[in-house]
Amino acid sequence: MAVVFERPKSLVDVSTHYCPGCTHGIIHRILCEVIDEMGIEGDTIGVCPVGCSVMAYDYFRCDMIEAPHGRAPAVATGAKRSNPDKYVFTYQGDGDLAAIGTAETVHSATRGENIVVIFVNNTTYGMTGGQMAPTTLPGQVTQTTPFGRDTDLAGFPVRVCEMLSTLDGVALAQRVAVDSVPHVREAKNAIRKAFENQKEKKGFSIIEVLSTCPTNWGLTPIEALGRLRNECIPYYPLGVYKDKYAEEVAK
Amino acid sequence: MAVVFERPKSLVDVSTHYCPGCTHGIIHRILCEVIDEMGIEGDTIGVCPVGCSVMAYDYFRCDMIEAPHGRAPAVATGAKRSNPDKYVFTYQGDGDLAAIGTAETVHSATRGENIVVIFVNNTTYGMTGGQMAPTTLPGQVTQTTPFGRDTDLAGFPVRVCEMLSTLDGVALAQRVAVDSVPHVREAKNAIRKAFENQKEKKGFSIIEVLSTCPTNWGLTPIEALGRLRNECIPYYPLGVYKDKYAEEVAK
Amino acid sequence: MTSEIILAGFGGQGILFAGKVLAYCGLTASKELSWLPSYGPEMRGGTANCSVCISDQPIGSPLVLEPDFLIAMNIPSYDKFIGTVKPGGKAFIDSTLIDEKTERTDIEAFYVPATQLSADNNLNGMANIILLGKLIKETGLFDMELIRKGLEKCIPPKKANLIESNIKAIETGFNY
Amino acid sequence: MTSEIILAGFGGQGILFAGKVLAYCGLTASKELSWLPSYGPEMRGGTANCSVCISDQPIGSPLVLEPDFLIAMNIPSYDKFIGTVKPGGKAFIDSTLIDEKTERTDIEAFYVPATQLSADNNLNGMANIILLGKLIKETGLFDMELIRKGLEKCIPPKKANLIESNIKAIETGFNY
Amino acid sequence: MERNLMKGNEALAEAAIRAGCKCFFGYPITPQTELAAYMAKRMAKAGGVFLQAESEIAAINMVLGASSTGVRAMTSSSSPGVSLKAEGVSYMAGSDLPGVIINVQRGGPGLGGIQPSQADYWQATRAMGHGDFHILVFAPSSVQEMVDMVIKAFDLADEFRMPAMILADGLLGQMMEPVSFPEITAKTIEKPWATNGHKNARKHNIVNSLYLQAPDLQRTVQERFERYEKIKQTHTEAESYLTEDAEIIVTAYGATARVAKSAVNAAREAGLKVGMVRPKTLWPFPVRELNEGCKNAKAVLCVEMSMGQMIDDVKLALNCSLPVHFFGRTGGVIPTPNDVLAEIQKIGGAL
Amino acid sequence: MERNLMKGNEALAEAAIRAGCKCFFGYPITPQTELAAYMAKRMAKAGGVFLQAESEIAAINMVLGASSTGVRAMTSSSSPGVSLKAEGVSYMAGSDLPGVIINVQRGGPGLGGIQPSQADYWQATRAMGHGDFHILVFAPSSVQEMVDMVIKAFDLADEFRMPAMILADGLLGQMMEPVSFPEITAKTIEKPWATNGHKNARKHNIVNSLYLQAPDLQRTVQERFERYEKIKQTHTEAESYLTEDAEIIVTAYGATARVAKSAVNAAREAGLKVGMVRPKTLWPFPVRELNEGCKNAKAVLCVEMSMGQMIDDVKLALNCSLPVHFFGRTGGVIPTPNDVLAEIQKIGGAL
Amino acid sequence: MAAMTVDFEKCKGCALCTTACPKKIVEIQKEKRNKKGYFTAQCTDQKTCIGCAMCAIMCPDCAITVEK
Amino acid sequence: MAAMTVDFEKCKGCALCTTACPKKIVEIQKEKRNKKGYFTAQCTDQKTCIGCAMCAIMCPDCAITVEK
Ligand SMILES: Cc1ncc(C[n+]2csc(CCOP(=O)(O)OP(=O)(O)O)c2C)c(N)n1
Ligand SMILES: Cc1ncc(C[n+]2csc(CCOP(=O)(O)OP(=O)(O)O)c2C)c(N)n1
Ligand code: SF4
Ligand code: SF4
Ligand code: SF4
Ligand code: SF4
Ligand code: SF4
Ligand code: SF4
Ligand SMILES: [Mg+2]
Ligand SMILES: [Mg+2]
Repeated sequence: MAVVFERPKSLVDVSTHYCPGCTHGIIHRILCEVIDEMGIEGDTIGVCPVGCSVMAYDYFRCDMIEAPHGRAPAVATGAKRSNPDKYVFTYQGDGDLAAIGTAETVHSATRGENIVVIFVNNTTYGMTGGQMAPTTLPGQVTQTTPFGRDTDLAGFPVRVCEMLSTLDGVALAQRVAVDSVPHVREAKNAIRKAFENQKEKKGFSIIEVLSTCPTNWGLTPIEALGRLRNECIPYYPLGVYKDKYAEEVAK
Repeated sequence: MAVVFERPKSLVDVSTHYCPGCTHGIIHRILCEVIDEMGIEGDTIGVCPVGCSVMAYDYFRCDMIEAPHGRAPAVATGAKRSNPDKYVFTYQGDGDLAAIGTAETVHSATRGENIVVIFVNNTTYGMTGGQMAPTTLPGQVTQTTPFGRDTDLAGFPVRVCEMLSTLDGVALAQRVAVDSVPHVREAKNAIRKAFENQKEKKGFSIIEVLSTCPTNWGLTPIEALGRLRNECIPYYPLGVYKDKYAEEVAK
Repeated sequence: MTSEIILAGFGGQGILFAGKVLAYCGLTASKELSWLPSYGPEMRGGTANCSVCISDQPIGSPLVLEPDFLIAMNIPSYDKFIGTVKPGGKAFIDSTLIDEKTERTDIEAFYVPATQLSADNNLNGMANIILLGKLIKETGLFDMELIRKGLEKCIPPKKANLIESNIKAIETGFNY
Repeated sequence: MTSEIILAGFGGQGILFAGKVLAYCGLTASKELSWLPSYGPEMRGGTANCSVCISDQPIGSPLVLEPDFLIAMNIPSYDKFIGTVKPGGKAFIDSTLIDEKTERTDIEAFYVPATQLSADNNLNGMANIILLGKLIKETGLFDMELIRKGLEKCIPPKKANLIESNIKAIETGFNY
Repeated sequence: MERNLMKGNEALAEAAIRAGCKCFFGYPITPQTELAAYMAKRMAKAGGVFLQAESEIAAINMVLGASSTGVRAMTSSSSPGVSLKAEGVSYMAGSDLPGVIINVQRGGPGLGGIQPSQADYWQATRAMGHGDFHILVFAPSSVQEMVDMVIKAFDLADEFRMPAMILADGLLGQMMEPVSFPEITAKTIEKPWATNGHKNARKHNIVNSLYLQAPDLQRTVQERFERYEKIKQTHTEAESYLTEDAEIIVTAYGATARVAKSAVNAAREAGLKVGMVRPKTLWPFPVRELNEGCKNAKAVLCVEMSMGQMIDDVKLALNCSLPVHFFGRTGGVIPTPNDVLAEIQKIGGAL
Repeated sequence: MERNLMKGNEALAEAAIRAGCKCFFGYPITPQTELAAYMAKRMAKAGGVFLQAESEIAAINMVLGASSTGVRAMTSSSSPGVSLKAEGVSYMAGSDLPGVIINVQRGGPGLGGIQPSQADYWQATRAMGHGDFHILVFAPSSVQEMVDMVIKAFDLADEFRMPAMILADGLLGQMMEPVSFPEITAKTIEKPWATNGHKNARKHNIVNSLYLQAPDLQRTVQERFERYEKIKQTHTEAESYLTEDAEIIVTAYGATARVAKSAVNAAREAGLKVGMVRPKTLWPFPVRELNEGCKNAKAVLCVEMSMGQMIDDVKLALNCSLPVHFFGRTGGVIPTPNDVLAEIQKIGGAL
Repeated sequence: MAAMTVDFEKCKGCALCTTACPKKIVEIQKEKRNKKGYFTAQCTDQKTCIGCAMCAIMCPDCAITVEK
Repeated sequence: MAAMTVDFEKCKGCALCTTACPKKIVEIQKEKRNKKGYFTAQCTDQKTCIGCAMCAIMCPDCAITVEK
């Protein structure tokens, strides 16, 4: 018998601090699978956010930098500009990327920084105990929207891929989810494509991954996948929002 | 003979510090004309940016707040939330609104803050002596792009109206210019509409006004209008990018 | 007299709530008191503990380092805190989840199969309160009437139905 | 000996450049020197001035408050600075643009219609340098050879063709 | 008065609402998230505004905007988030705006940790942003004081037109204690400067910190410092504990003072003449109170959850007339009464 | 060596490039715009990176990212922009990252003005962000020193793995003076900690400031402070001028020291025994040098373009053993030699 | 009958009005500088003015008043 | 022939694997908690396993190894 599935090499062999059933773990794994498959662990610099994945530096075996909350794209810019031959990626939550880090996100995108951004959208601030995130769905109950997000008061969610697609520096903007095996595979392919883009110096690639937060959603992990499927995906449709290269080829 | 054109009442009767031919002055005037026509000077709170228009608090006769660089939408949010019956507007340059203030811009927009944002896009940082702005055109020579903006290094301009149009909180996003009499009239109508939106509690309205900076463009005021017409407008097409209310009516 | 108490276990076992019940009892009894949770970044699955002080004097540091009384609900907590109990102190240990026994002879240890008892008595998830019942019995901190009043303050009116089951859990521990 | 100089006028009149020419002459002459512009937020149309110090000693504060020599190229500057000139000092005034005359008798004032001269001599926009020429003549700060060398350092090679016209402007002022 | 059991963070929120705070703008950060959560639940009912901002920077600038219009406004954060407010607080100070900022300190620098700390003392008392200015800084050491000081902070901020900070820490924010809410007789302070629409009834108001002419700016700053001087004379506060005959004075503030007090008690039991001076206002620093408390002292021990920050103010207040020893813990480590007692004994032995 | 005529801002840029700075990230602000403009022209030719960031916050974090990979990186701003870097600098300190930050100070608080100031002294020396940490602070007082100190700042930042700041002001940034560039013998400092791709040849490196266990964080901070202690012993710098017989010592740094020196000269001419001690490093503060300079002094006059900030360090350094007078200008007003002379004479009269 | 007048001290001589006038009757005079140092705009032919205010609409400094 | 094995200490008992298995042969056992206190997943019927690794793909904790 041969091993057909095991832990990717670039995923450090330790238990994570994530809650049971938190899909951060799946996203970590597929990212590492891509790194392994491309054989780039030694040439990769990852940037952690502040959020539940803040300690991902202990999980990814490549070199890692821990950035201030929201600033991972700026940190990645510094790392990439001084190391154009290395692969640089950020791994960020929705609070990190789409709230406090909005300016860094938009500007690294419009600059076409040749980096990969893995954007984990779980519609809440997981780490701090489940407050409203920019991506929190209308009506969603969180610690700071105890009566459900009222768009009259708390505004509307930001759809990051849609927004960034308007920027010329973006090579790839794609939204995927990890609620099912086929979607996980699709997510991995998207991440692979983002890294290939970086290899080919095509510019900024963002993969938005719809993810769960069973703890703060107050659901079991299985229920959380259900919510992801039935509530999040409809509001945040999956798909390729921008693929500059494809367009160019098509032209 | 009757006076058919004179200084609007809400525009304080002093000389501005703006350079000769700088179209900030035109934009000030049409904004004040709208305030006068709507009779709302006593109920209006304006927020100045940091930029050439930083001292606009001396020019607008309504109550004025001077905000930190880029934070005018946050300041306006604070003022409006505590004074929902007042008219609140910001007046911001492209560096202020689209660089350092990106997060505040995007989030006040997606929250649908019931304010008016007058966004003066002159494709440069006027106040500080003509550095690259987020809106600087590819190839444009500035103090920090002495060899012309190279999109490979300095990235691509941000098209603000296009980007904000993807956000559900935006009631109106319209781009106008002040290069000619018809365009100035159109610009004024757009500003009027933005204020009417606020009156009707429709949410966030942004009017992007393409403007000149003869000083830092190194052109005479007349030449600068020419550049505005021949280079800026083609890159930043005029028009209504989003009109939530119109869409609703249309439906 | 000051009683310093540590309650410790997994997140989700109701450790902080059990501490709050004690605190509210102290409040009802017009005592000086403090309640301090450990707080960590792990939302679930990590260990949780809290310090409770109840006294007739103003409370100095609310952080308990050497408790008079310990409630331990998992092995890591037991390992971490059993050695810190003051000589002469008392430890209350959920023996369903912790099958070790302390070698300390200068403290009194009570092994209560609280998780098992909760399952057996249709008190799911109330092992924490069962242990509290035992603690109250062995320490005499509060009487039953006061505990009922404390629970009434502690549990929001909307969930008033939970008061009875909590009382039942207290009694289960008390009578074990 | 330290010479402290203020040059002042409208933005766009080449005030800062004239100051730089002086500074480069000082550099060429192996003097200690400093050049300090006023800087304001108005990009154009406001007043501009700069302080230049040239000395055999290290320069203390580069900000000149009481100049030995003043070049004034508009009325606001004239009004602002004429009173600050040290007794015994010298003022060089563009009389095309400033039709006032100082009442001070403790300083020497030179009224040079520099703007007019620049127009007349096909030296448009070089009124600043014409006034500099007069200053150099009346103060003896530098000789002509040094000024040529200073100009060569001051003007980037790409614009070398401007050196001759600058020399001509200096001479125009020198000989006025 | 009814005794309630509340977390420090919640008590801060409730007290602010009772003090007439009409706007709260915040951004989540441990260990003060309960404050915003409480506001989210209660503010609307109290007729006020709760808004989660997109960042700490946006939050402080929303406070700036609301405060400009004359309403009481507050924001809250913890160390890294407070650093981000530096520019905004400087603008508020430069615009003579009131407003309350809560810092529930945690271990630093950088992301640091989330355990209690007092390492932002210098930032709070000296450099909460660029430029010459101060803010009022209150250091509660119990949940009850958090309540009392928030109310006072709002009042004094309005009275002196300057930002005020509650410099707390994770221990105080997270702990529950009995607390009572005083009857508020809300001071009504006129704000003729507020930019809330002139209604054609007055000249337009301008809230601004820009003065392009240096002498104008200097005049403004100097006038502000005259106000500061007045506050220094009248608004310092400290608790003196067993100082009368004390040969050793322990100084400590906030949560650390609780630990220190236990140590002082233990030292007294051991027969040592030890007392404590606990600054309740950190800016202005209680210079007079400290000197008074030290009148019989031969040495001072400064205890902080930092590498030594308040110690500067202690030395300066005493004009370096006494030896000032230091005992500090950092990074979120809370000193124990025994630690402090040992230091006291060391000093006592050497006297 | 060739004498060039350069603005302070440009000299800073040129010196950084010569010191091996490979990345410059900045955001425009008066009065330091020439620095970025210079970099924009020259950096690419020098094989480095110039990038205008979207904000000061992005800029400092780009520096953090570049520095993490082991390259020399710098950012530059002025007061309000420096406030925005507070969080980032704290992270760099907490991650033990080198990097150079320029602050060409202007009048504050808030938007303030754009004229020269020294009101960010406390921020630079004590609280350039939250938490327990320090950065190296150099105070040039001539364009030549700007060059020399930038080079030193890069070297020491690398050696001690900590951020370094050049605390200049608008006067120094804007003025031109003759300046020479020393031959650089670039120190090559190994950076085995750099996150520049492990090439499967070593364990992965992590640049991080998070330590969730308080004792771990405490240990890290304490180790850092041991390094600070070493720097305090070995890397203070000050200029002493006519101190030998001086009865009055003037202390001043940066541009103010130029004014003060003129005043000292004038005072000497007037027969007063006056000298000057000019701190060249503000952190660490030249305690030894100041005491040495004050050995015959009866009084000290501290002159600053602020309401009085360095004066704390002067008093603490002298252990309050001498009366320390203060003369300050703020908001962008530059003191004049006559102003300072008058103060000296006042003090001299009272001696 | 119409009249266009320029506020001599407010005008900055930018000349935007000159290109806006359909009648081409606005010009920058080269005789007298105002206090700020600018040569200002003026109407060269008041009779021809139709009071359309195009000049004023393009004036950044509100220096123009038009009557009709 | 295939085999799915769960790392007892890594498993957090989230049960995502149980729903992913097309053969419905993965279950959370209720007998033994691991050190972290979780009841863990296990394959109830190794013979039926087809080695498709669907369970492993959905496992957030990389606790599953699949052989074939
Ligand atoms: C400047 C700053 N502000 C706030 C925080 C507190 N904080 C830590 S994580 C976090 C939110 C994380 O949410 P998200 O980015 O969605 O990640 P998730 O935890 O959901 O994966 C916040 C606000 C901080 N550490 N620093
Ligand atoms: C925090 C901060 N950063 C930078 C500056 C300097 N600054 C003043 S104005 C300005 C740019 C203004 O450009 P823009 O917003 O386009 O307005 P314009 O002057 O072109 O009208 C900058 C960067 C500042 N005052 N504060
Ligand atoms: S809090 Fe939510 S996002 Fe964070 S680890 Fe737990 S489940 Fe995952
Ligand atoms: S610098 Fe440019 S934008 Fe600013 S006033 Fe002058 S012309 Fe207008
Ligand atoms: S009003 Fe019309 S016609 Fe008259 S001067 Fe102005 S633009 Fe020309
Ligand atoms: S447009 Fe206005 S400012 Fe410009 S020249 Fe005409 S009148 Fe003068
Ligand atoms: S490998 Fe496939 S069949 Fe086997 S247990 Fe896993 S999901 Fe089920
Ligand atoms: S998915 Fe993984 S962690 Fe979850 S129960 Fe299955 S094996 Fe355990
Ligand atoms: Mg999230
Ligand atoms: Mg602009």
